[in-house]
Amino acid sequence: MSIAMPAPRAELVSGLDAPLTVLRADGSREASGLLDPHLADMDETALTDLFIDMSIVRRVDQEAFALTRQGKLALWPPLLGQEAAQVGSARALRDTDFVFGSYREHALAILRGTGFGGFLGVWEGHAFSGWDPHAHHVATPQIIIGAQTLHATGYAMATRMDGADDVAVAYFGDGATSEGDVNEAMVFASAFRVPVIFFCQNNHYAISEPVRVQSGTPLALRPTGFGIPALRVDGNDVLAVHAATRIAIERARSGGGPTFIEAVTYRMGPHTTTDDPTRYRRDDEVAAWREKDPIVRLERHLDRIGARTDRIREEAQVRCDATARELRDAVMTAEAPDPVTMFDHVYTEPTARLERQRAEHLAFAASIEGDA
Amino acid sequence: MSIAMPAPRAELVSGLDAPLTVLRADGSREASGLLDPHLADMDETALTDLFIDMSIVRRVDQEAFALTRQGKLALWPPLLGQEAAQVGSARALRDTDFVFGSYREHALAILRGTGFGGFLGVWEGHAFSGWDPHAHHVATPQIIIGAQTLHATGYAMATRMDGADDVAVAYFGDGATSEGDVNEAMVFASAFRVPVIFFCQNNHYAISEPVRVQSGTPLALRPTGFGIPALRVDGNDVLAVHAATRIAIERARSGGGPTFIEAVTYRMGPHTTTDDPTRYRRDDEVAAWREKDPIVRLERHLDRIGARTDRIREEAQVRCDATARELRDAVMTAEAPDPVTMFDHVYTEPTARLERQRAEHLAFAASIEGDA
Amino acid sequence: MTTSELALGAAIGRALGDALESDEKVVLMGEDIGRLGGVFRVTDGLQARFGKNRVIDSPLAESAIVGTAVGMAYRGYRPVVEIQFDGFVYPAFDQIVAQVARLHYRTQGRVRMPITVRVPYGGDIGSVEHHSESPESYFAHTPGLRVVTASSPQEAYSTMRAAIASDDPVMFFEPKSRYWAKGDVDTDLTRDLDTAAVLTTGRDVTVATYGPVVKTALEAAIAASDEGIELEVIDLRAISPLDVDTVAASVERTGRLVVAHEAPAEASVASELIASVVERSFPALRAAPERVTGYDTPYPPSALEGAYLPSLDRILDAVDRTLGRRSSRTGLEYAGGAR
Amino acid sequence: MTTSELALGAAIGRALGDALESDEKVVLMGEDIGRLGGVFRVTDGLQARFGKNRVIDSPLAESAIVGTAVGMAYRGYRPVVEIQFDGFVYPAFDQIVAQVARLHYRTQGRVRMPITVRVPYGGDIGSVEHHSESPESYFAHTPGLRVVTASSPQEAYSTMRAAIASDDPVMFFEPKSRYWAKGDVDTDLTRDLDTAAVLTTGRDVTVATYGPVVKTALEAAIAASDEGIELEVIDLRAISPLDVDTVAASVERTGRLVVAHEAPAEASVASELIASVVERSFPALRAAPERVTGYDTPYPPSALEGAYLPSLDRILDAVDRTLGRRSSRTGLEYAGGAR
Ligand SMILES: Cc1ncc(C[n+]2csc(CCOP(=O)(O)OP(=O)(O)O)c2C)c(N)n1
Ligand SMILES: Cc1ncc(C[n+]2csc(CCOP(=O)(O)OP(=O)(O)O)c2C)c(N)n1
Ligand SMILES: [Mg+2]
Ligand SMILES: [Mg+2]
Repeated sequence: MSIAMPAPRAELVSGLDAPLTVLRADGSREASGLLDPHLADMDETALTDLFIDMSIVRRVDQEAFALTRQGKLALWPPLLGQEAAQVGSARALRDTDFVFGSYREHALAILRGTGFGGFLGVWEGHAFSGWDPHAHHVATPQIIIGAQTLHATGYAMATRMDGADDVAVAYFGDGATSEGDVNEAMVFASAFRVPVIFFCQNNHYAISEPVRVQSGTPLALRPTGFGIPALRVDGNDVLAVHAATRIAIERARSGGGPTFIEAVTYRMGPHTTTDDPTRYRRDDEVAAWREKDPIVRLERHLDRIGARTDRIREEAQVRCDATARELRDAVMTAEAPDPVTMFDHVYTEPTARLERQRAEHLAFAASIEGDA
Repeated sequence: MSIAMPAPRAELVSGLDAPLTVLRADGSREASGLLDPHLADMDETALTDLFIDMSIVRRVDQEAFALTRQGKLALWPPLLGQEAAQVGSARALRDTDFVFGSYREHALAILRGTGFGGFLGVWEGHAFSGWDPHAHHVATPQIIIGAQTLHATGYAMATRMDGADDVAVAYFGDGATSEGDVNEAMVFASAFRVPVIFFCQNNHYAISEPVRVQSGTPLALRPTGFGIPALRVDGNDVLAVHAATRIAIERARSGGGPTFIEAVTYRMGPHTTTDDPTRYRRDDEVAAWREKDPIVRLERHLDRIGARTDRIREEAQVRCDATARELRDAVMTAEAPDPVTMFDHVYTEPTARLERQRAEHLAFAASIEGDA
Repeated sequence: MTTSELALGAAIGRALGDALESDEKVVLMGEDIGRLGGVFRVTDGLQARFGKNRVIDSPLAESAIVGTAVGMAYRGYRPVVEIQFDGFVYPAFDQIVAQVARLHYRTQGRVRMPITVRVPYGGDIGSVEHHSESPESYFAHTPGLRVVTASSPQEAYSTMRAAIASDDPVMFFEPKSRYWAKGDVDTDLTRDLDTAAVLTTGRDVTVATYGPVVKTALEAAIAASDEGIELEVIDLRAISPLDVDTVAASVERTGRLVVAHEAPAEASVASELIASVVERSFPALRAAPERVTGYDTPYPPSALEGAYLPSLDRILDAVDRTLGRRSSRTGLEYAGGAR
Repeated sequence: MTTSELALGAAIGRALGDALESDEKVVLMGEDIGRLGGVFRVTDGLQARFGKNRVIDSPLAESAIVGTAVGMAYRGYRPVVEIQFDGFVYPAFDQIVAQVARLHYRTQGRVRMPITVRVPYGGDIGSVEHHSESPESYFAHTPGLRVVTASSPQEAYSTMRAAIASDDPVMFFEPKSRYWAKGDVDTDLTRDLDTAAVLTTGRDVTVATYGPVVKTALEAAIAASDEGIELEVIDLRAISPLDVDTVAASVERTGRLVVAHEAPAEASVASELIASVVERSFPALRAAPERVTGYDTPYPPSALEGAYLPSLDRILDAVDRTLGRRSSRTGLEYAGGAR
């Protein structure tokens, strides 16, 4: 045929041929003309912080996973393997940048200090939301795939109306890119040139579906069709992610409009604790990605630059253990809410209809208790 | 900022800098390495046919417009100015290729001989659908913007299941490109590599909104983000449209997958007969586009190649007049359906509930008549 | 004095303008609402007055219109978004029922969604498919939304102001066939989003309706009075939650109820009102409550809409049934009717 | 002999497999239905058996799943599409209510939409938000759709075969809390999509319900019989159009009606059934019909779902009310109840 299929173009998107990387799997540094300038201040202390952050995030994930197996949590969607993507991006934001995640971005809640009580309540079935979004600038978890990308875009429209330079960040997965909402979000973001970052964690699976079911071309190509530039980065390289997010943040803050980041990573665990990934993927694929572990990689790098990794590991361990204790305390002391609270907050003021239903419920509950 | 905005790339999409053209406004031919090979058989007879087709389509449009003003039709969305886009593409298809239009693609119905009775019944308020889609391989008109792009994509998936080489064509407007459905259609078309053509008539307006409200970049860039190649053509150049559609058809039929065509044209009339375009666009803009009239352009070209344009015009006139008579007859003899038909076809078999409502309606109607 | 004569559509425009004027967090967004002033000219002149940042022509995508409004509400705005016609609200359904309606609940009251979704609705305007629908029952079935409409310019003005001022999300269904109906509007009059209004008192039959059908019901009341029958016409105003108290109180007096709306009958607002009144006031009922609604078909082509819509005669026919008088159904095998 | 013991989910899988086997125009599409066999394993093994062209793992986009099914139906296919969970049906709402439901009507019967939309629905599985909803009332309000569910493996098998064979579009709500309930399935037994089934006959109170609540209602019948009260339990099976005849005939005998479902009450299937029965059988009613439904709140967090869902005790409580016996509401200011 006389017209060519789209060819990846460096002008449209960076990292299409190979995801942008600065840390190799062995911990050595790779030069990147694009990313390096944004990493100049990343000294040993900064790297140590990222290492500890990732370690804590992983530990929380492991603890929650274990609590699910023990029946303390009803469900858990693990982030194992995605620590660099989440921590690297989250740490490039300032506190007043508002993040809109899905259900797997636990790192956002952890790093922004939302506390475990509420945060884990969602997975205990006690609540739908774990924290005050306004207090932490983190939206409540979103389960409807892609819906939050529109919220982030609208939020970013609003920051512009305010004349503020806050940025909104939408986190979503590879599967989400197929939803109409995500594409409409790019239409609006591009049309209004709003300060939003579309942060796609391509962890290679939407439940059982490999990313090729969603797209035959790299996901980072998608936004270019909307006039939105994209950065495709090694999602297991915390520095690459960090630098890419800084670039996008700078663009957004200075009126440059939206940026799309595809962080190429891998979901090491099951989709959730009820999933059985052996039904749809091979062990050797998982093993290959284990080699690319984001935390090990940064640790090797710290080693290479002569940092005292034994001490850093030790400190991380202490912090992780403390966090784990805090987490388990929160879960162990959590109590299921009184059923009558199900009538709260449907509206900002009680309505006659719900007051009646609440009264019915209470009378019924009392009558049952009376019988017993 | 350190990453560039997407730059139009010839490899991704043809015609981005300037829409592909083969007929200049003055009727002279422009060479096109891409399109010319697909026009080799377009001799004087073929060109004459296109001229007559476009003339008839325009005449039908004018007649319907006039009938609306006379109160015979309730509404009419005129296609004036878009004759080349519609005729040029429709004439590149074979009869068994299935077309899914919106509400403005009257040419599809006219050229496929659906007849005026039913076709105009939609605009008289007598029916929602004017013909048997299966008989003509033309879907019923679609008012929900963009919905039909998914239907075309699904139809094309089905032709592949059949092992057939029929192609589905989705027609839609510039405004439609913002809808989630249109983008999801591209996701599916690309993922399953189906024989569908996305034919976008960019007539520069979605009611009052100029196309820049939808997109800051050319619409033909959009599909490239989905891995779908695009052709951007001068939509007022019937030959360019024809050739582009032939290219897309060949790709589709031979298993090459979807193609997106942006036909850059202009809606010369109001959005519908109830619209007042003077509220949102300037006369000089309209005047400039009048210079690019698709029918005049082909006529000039026929002149240039030494065709007997006086005779052609004459023949066109005769055909147009006959068509106009047929059309007016159809409208004048049309009768509003009996209200009781509103209960028909809700389901393929009558249901008890609707039988009861039908009986109620009839009893009520009879009682009213009894009173009167 | 703040009273002037306005058409219902213009009264809504006035309410929008006054809201934009009095609260800088109010923004309008929708298709064609800016330069064009909306396909019904309801927002005419507002973009010129308040600028493109507060009266926003959006791309053609309903889910995004509502979804970005959610984001704006997250940042303290009070977006008023327009869905151009009733039939185009469905692409936004997910954002409305799963996001707008639930974020306050989901966040235990921490995030408010003071969003108003304007939906011109209803038939009788001779239009094409998808332009004459009454989808309000879908939203009435959705916890977390307030669903309201208006039957006069005054109601439209005051209810729109209340909707925009509400911290709850409000679906505002604008009766488009009544856009051109004129009436006095006092911009100082306030309204709540909870209560129905008894428009005519009458001892025989309660007729509860809303939006465009209120006018028909009032005409029916006049026609009925010629035969010595008194109708108590109630303008529900709030479609959800319904003001069942007011209707039940009326039925306690009349013992008879007719509910009318343009939407189809099945699992509708009329079904709900009847079920609620039966629950509340069963002993008072002297006849089976009656529904006068659109039939359970898609809204038909406009040439047929006259027969589809609740008409004065259909309402009177239902009134007759509740009174055990001869009606069109006499002879049909119905077991209902008066006892 | 074609009878075997199957769980309800497996019975649906068997129906899908048998339909794929017997009609080459049947295709399945949805998220994760292929290699994984669906998140509930309902389609387990079908892709291996029928290939990737007939059991299609689709991209993650519900509107496209339904919208492309429309295109396939245009070309003579009978697509069976899966929406992974109840709460994810809303992005497909426009394609379902404005396309699937209407194309037959729109084209005056020329284009058929023999599409089955499978929706695992309902609560009581301890899951997270959006995974426990009962959105069937939205579709019951939509003319042109058939809405069905099933309460046992046999019903599930036979109704699914009927749904796929129907030339009308069918929303098939699969009671996911019952997926693991076992029962005998005779693959030769056929079912229609129109009729309710009387499961227990009883003279005192008619209890009409469907899907997951049928089991609870049957348990209530047993509990009631201990107190000498006879319940006539009706499995509605068809949610829309409802088989009002069967329910009304029962109410003509019992004079009392309780309607139960998990969905919220307002403008729901329960509202509809009560309004319809009141219209049909008002003189026979000896007490106000009662609803036992989800409350008019979003489906709550799972720790609270026990109190939200219609339970055996809530059904018995409603039965008591219709009988004028002491109930939890005795003392509350309700005017309903027996007369
Ligand atoms: C609208 C919608 N459809 C379907 C689902 C069910 N579902 C939950 S997660 C998921 C896969 C999401 O994949 P991806 O976007 O890649 O995110 P990941 O889980 O890999 O982080 C699906 C299909 C949902 N939550 N929402
Ligand atoms: C889902 C939906 N939203 C809104 C509308 C109202 N509407 C009808 S035509 C139109 C503009 C369409 O513009 P475009 O896609 O460019 O097609 P054109 O009319 O120019 O042919 C709009 C907004 C609609 N029909 N459907
Ligand atoms: Mg993923
Ligand atoms: Mg246009």
